[in-house]
Amino acid sequence: MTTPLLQLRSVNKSFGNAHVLHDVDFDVHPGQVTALVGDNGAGKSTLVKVIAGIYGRDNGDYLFDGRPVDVSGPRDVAALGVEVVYQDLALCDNLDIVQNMFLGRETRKGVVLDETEMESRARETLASLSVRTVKSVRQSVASLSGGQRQTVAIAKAVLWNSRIVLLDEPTAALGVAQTRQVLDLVRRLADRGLGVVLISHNMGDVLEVADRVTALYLGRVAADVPTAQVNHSQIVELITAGRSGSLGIAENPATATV
Amino acid sequence: MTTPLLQLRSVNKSFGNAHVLHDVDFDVHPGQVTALVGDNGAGKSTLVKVIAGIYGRDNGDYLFDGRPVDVSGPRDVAALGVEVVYQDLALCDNLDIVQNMFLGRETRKGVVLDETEMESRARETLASLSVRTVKSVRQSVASLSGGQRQTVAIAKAVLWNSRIVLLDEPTAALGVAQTRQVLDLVRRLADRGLGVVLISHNMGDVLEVADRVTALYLGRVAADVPTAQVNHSQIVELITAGRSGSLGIAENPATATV
Amino acid sequence: GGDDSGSEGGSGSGSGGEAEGAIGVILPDTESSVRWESADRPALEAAFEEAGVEYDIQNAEGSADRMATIADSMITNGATVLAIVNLDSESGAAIQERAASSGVRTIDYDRLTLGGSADYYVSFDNTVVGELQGQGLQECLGSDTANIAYLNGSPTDNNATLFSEGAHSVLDEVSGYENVGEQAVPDWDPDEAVTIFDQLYTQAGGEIDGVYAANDGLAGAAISILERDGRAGEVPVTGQDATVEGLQAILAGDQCMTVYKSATQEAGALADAAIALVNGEDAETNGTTEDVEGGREVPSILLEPQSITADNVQDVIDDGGQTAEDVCTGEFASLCEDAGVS
Amino acid sequence: MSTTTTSTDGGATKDSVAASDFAHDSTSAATMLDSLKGYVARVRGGDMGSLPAILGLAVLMVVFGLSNDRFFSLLNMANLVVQAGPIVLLAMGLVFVLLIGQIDLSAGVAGGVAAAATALTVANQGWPWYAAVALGILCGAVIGVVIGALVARLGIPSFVVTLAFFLGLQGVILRMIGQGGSVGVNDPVLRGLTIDTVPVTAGWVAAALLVVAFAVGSLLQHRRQVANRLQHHPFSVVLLRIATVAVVVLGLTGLLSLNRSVNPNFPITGIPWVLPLVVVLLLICTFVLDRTAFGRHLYAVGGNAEAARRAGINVPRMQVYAFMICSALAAVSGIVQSSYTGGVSTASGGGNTLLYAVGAAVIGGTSLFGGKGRAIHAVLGGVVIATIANGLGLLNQAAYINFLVTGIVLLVAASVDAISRRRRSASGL
Amino acid sequence: MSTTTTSTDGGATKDSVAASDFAHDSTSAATMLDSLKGYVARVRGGDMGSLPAILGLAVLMVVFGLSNDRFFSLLNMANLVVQAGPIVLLAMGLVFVLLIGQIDLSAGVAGGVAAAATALTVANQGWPWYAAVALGILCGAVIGVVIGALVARLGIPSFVVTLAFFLGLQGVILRMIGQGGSVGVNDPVLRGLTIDTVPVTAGWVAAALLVVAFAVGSLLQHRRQVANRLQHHPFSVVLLRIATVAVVVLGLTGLLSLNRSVNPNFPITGIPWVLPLVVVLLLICTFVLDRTAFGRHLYAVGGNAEAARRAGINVPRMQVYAFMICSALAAVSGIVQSSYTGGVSTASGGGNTLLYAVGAAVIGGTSLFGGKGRAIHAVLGGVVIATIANGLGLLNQAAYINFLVTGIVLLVAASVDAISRRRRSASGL
Ligand SMILES: Nc1ncnc2c1ncn2[C@@H]1O[C@H](COP(=O)(O)OP(=O)(O)OP(=O)(O)O)[C@@H](O)[C@H]1O
Ligand SMILES: Nc1ncnc2c1ncn2[C@@H]1O[C@H](COP(=O)(O)OP(=O)(O)OP(=O)(O)O)[C@@H](O)[C@H]1O
Ligand SMILES: [Mg+2]
Ligand SMILES: [Mg+2]
Repeated sequence: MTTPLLQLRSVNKSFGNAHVLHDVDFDVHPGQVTALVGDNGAGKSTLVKVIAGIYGRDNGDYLFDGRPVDVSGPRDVAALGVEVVYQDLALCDNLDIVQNMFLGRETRKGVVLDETEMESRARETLASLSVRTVKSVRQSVASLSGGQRQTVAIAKAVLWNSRIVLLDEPTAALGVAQTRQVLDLVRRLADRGLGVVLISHNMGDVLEVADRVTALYLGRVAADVPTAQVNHSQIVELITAGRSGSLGIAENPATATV
Repeated sequence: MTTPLLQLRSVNKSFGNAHVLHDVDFDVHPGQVTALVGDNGAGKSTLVKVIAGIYGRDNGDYLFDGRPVDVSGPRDVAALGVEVVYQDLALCDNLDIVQNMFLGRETRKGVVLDETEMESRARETLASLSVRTVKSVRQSVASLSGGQRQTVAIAKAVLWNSRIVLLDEPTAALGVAQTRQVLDLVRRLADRGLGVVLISHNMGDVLEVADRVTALYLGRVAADVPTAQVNHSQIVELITAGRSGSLGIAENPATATV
Repeated sequence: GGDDSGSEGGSGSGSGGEAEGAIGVILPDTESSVRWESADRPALEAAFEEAGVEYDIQNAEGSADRMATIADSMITNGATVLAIVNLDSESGAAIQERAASSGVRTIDYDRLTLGGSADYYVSFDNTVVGELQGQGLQECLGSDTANIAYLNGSPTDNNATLFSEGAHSVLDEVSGYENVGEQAVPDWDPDEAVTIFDQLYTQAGGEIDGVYAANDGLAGAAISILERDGRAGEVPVTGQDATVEGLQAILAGDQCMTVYKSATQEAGALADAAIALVNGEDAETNGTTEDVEGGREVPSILLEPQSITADNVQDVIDDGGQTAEDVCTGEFASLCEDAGVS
Repeated sequence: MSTTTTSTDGGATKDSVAASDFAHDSTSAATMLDSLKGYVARVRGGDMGSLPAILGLAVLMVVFGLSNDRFFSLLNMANLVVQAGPIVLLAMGLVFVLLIGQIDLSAGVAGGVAAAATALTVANQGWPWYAAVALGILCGAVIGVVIGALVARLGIPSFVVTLAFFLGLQGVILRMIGQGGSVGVNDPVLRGLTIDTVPVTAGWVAAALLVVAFAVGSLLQHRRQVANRLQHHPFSVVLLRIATVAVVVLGLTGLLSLNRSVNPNFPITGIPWVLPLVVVLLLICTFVLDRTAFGRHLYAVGGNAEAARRAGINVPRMQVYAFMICSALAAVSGIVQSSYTGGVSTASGGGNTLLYAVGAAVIGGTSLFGGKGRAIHAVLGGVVIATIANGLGLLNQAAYINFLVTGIVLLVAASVDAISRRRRSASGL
Repeated sequence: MSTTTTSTDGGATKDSVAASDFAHDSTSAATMLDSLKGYVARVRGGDMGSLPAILGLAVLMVVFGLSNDRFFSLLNMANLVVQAGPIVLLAMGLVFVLLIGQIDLSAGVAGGVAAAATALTVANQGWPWYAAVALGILCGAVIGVVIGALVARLGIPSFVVTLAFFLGLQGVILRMIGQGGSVGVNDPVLRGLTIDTVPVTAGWVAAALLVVAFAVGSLLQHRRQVANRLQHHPFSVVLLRIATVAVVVLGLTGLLSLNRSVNPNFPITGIPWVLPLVVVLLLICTFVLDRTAFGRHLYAVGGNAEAARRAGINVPRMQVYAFMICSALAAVSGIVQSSYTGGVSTASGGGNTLLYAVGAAVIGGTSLFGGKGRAIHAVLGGVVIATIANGLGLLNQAAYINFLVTGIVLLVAASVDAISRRRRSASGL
């Protein structure tokens, strides 16, 4: 197997008193979809934000292409070719769809913004994601429905030539058809050789598209297994109890006494 | 069958140029779970907000217990005994979990807030919803994970003795166990005689708990049928195309030419 | 009740000043006139240095509250004589009351505190200033009929009211003079004055023959508008303070006159009175002023303001009010020469 | 209860449904009427844009015009243009800072410092005007950079930082002008900014050029949008816009080309120099905000700073730039003000200057909470504020009446949109 | 690649994991050390609370104490208490308005109007002081209600509404007391507010009562929380708090009970009346904000107005109340101010009064964007601002230096938290 594109080693992250990530190891492999699963509050989004450079990590290593890199903010991470769809979307409500999609990486002709180019590309990408009820790509994102906003966030992340795409519950608000499109897209991206990380609470989706499953339990990695080796109920057990048969955290720390 | 608790008749709603709801009729029956389904941007959340009094309606009637009522804001609707979980949650980030749950209906002793009472009740309710990773009920909601926030919003709505509960995609961000709890809760509420409206993109959940399904298609009601009479693929067809066999909008307006 | 004088010793001995105590002076602001910081402060400092007394000079920056704070500080610091330029009589009286209760003697500087308890009053007569301005304008106008516009000082400044009253007492007597517009300029701000005058001028359809401007800053604003319409120099404008700009405008013929109140003289008089008080003596006075509110005659040292026109600009320079270098810069050098200013 | 199917009336609503399919994304309101309807709907939905300011201005003008017959005189209209200059420029600078959700209380005094630096170097060092002006603007920009750095790097709230600068810079002006109390502005070019005018022919040529450039630009843009099937306005609206601009620009030029002097021996004709200055800066600011990535990023930072950061925008740097531009424009404003006043005093830029300028931006339509604002807002709001002072100045009332009326008129000008908003809030939106 | 299982070290981290299970929701930091650690972690996480203000104040005091040995004299400390009174009260009022995300530029002049009304009815109508004070506060409250109604019902931005009132009310004061005029405050009770003192024994009794009440209240609350298994502080922290309050209250009382007069014939002892007034209002405001539904709703409106509306809170009414409370407290502040200066002038409450007060609230820790603020912030920030003026007053410098130093000191006081914040932003949070 090839070296992972991205590796985290023994990463810890606390917010004040709350120790959210404990010695987390996490790999993203090229050409694979890694599903990151875990209960609510397990630390999945926190892990994504640490990878994205939104949060600094308290300690631990961050390796890209096998080499340690120094990331101090989202710009550094974007420069490495990592795109992220955040669970909280992070759109600018005062801008329209096109403006949001190209934010920070506007197409220009000289110093002037090339609106023509951006508007056409935005329209194409959105159409490919089955967005059918948006009245206009010049609509402000504040007026979009929950699912429409999510689609814009996804469209924004796949516009660029990236090497890794992290999707934090990308289909949570999507309709049936749109979810289908996104799952297909996820697969296509991996097939193109990108490393894809998918966070989802829908085990059906996970089993369908993921190559590997990493389960987080109370901020610890409970398991990191190929999808082929686990079934639906095993994953659910890993998520809710941190262990399942031979898999998982040896002794369940949540029930251990001090 | 009993009179519906709540009836909307020929409701229209536009935002500026965007005509979002077209002559919508919608009923909520006591003791039943009504699933409101539809594609992204179909107008489900808008309909909920019209019912909740967040948006005024352009025209159409609003009947409660068979009598027309005049609602001009969320307070009027809450006074009728309608509780809502909004898709965008609407929590005050600067307040903690307990404060959010009791917002607007604080328990008091004289003029003083009865924090003891509120904190205990909040803790009970949350525990019953399988919230296991929240560090403290005095944590500010800004620091909660997506699923934890959603649980708080749900807990807030079920604390009160209400007659109707509207849930707009309540399980979108929830984990497997939490989703289970919420679906059970939905069923329990209906069995207690409440009228429950559940919006969801998960057809499995809809078929499991709902008694009726109302499908919206581009702002129009495409169908309003008992769950027993439809299957999974029929509902999906109603959502994505507005019609399915004999069900749905007679001629599909989306493909009609002007 | 409680502990009495026992605790006082510690804080009294610290500053190592002269046994007699010190003189505190509180100037009012930095806006109504620039003289406080640019003329009075150095003149007072010089006088006090020479007499070898301890002193403390502060500026209240236009705030009565701040002035009270400063007064408290000075009394804390061991001042035994306090001179203030009040911002309004009431706050001045309160300060003097508090000073008196701490055994500190007080002097009214430049402005009389009505209902106050000052031991002396040292000042130029503000109403006389207005009268001089009125007379100056009348002389520059020459004729017996004229439309006059008034640019008064700040509406919240009582001195502005006095200046204006003085000017009116002269100009209103001339039956051919007509008041075609009168406005108070908030905070004496020339930037506001320029718009205000522009509008007075427009409203009068340009038919303004003379401008009463309460000080040189306001005069400069009025001249700016007159210049735009090619009438600078044609329409006489009054002023006050003998600022560099004002003197230059006089030399250039754009401004008719200004009133010079020698800060050196006034500060000298204050210093004399204050030093006398510090040393436990009486000061020499040259009259009394009636405090109508307090119903008493305040022993006064009154000074004469001087009207300055192109003919006697030199007087200001001789007195040290301004230096010839400052006034005769650039294009004004030749004008100075013509007027014999050096 | 059995299955119910709901069928809708076919004809009337069909096209809007068809248009709402994204693949056929509607790129244009078909006619001018549609466009107008869309605008009305937007306004009723609470998106007022600059409408309140324009209506407020119209109301103000009518009231003052009725109460004083000199108000609409040529001379007074020209006065208004000059008087509005400094506040418009200051407000334009503030728009940049407000846009990113910050405030700059010190902009007024920064302008005072810049004006003092300019005036002093001309008067005492004998610098040529352009060098002195460059120095003044540089002073402003440096002040802005320091403020921006303190806000962005240390995270001190901008209200506190700029309050500190508001006080500190007053000390600087006092120190600079100290002895003289005020510095005169006698340089003919600097003075000419507000008291001289553009030669009449040059004015006409410039106005015509402006109109032609606008027309050509609009038409080209429209053609490109249509060709690429992008979102665009109907052709009739584009034409209407061009016509409006032509009428305003040429009309104003025409009016200002007539002799307006009240002194028969001294005719005054032509556009005051300050007007082209404001127009040029307005165009530049509008261009920067609307057409460049830099402007786009300013909006993003103001709309959602965290989203902007995640999109890779260097938020602290944008903050520094915003404060720098604000103070630099404030410097220009201060210099223009000193040109009109004929000098710089220790009070320059202090007092309520800044509150008025922020008020102007807000009345124009800029939000204090960031993310919403345009350069034209500063112009509209600034003209509203200047009109109040101008109109009141003609009425020659006691000081207390001036204060009262200013307050009331400000309220009225700002509450013209009250009626439509009230409807909105009644409907529960 | 095969299945990997990750096992963690058992001991050290176990308890925190166990505690994170919601059913065993941790209700208390076990020890004082834990509590301290939690606080340090919170501070490092950027939640500074009042710490910057307290540190800034300490720095200021040390600097002024070193540069002038009279600074720490009894008399000066008593002066400081009185001088801080008005700005603290004004800032306390502003906290209510800032809390809901609005601003009130007119609070200072509203206080001036109220003080003028009080002074005039005492002086001219011969009203007793309490009736006149009631009238003054009523004036303030009415002004607040009008402002609140305009903001809440018409939706005009509060910046513009209160700017209009700032100007209009200056006109009202001018009208009330005439151009350049002033009204004296000679009523012994009103004057006594700032120049008289509470009898020493009464002061001690009140101080002791306050401490006992606080101790009993804290202990009872702690017992109830423990009994009901609610979130609570460790007992040692509760004791520490009580001790701190006792030291501050009794220490201050002790200091102020010594004779501080510089005139041996005229001893001054006891607490200035204004101090108990401020303390009582602080307690009331804190109670209202922390313990009542009304206060809770104010925070909600400021945090997320839409969420508050959906929760059934009458947002417009809360806005009206907030402005009403703000102006009423501003009225009290104006009256105290007039007591200190001995009169009301046409300039009362104008100028920079308001900017200083907002600055005080912000330095104390209140957010300009709503949702975050406490009454104690006003006290801390107000004392910082008053200390700057007090300390500078002792140093005998030229005006320009005072301006400069005020600005710099304000910046320093506000940037004490710079270091920890910089660390936070470096870590990318
Ligand atoms: N800023 C913060 N301060 C304190 N605690 C935080 C903060 N952010 C997150 N947490 C806590 O960290 C834990 C993990 O949060 P995270 O958002 O990573 O969960 P998640 O796995 O994404 O859950 P979900 O499935 O609900 O999205 C939660 O218990 C949350 O309360
Ligand atoms: N304030 C608004 N202004 C303009 N258009 C709006 C506004 N709010 C909603 N819309 C439009 O109305 C349509 C319906 O939105 P709504 O949020 O009701 O959809 P939904 O059915 O809840 O979709 P989802 O499943 O994505 O949550 C969308 O096309 C949306 O863009
Ligand atoms: Mg998450
Ligand atoms: Mg929705």
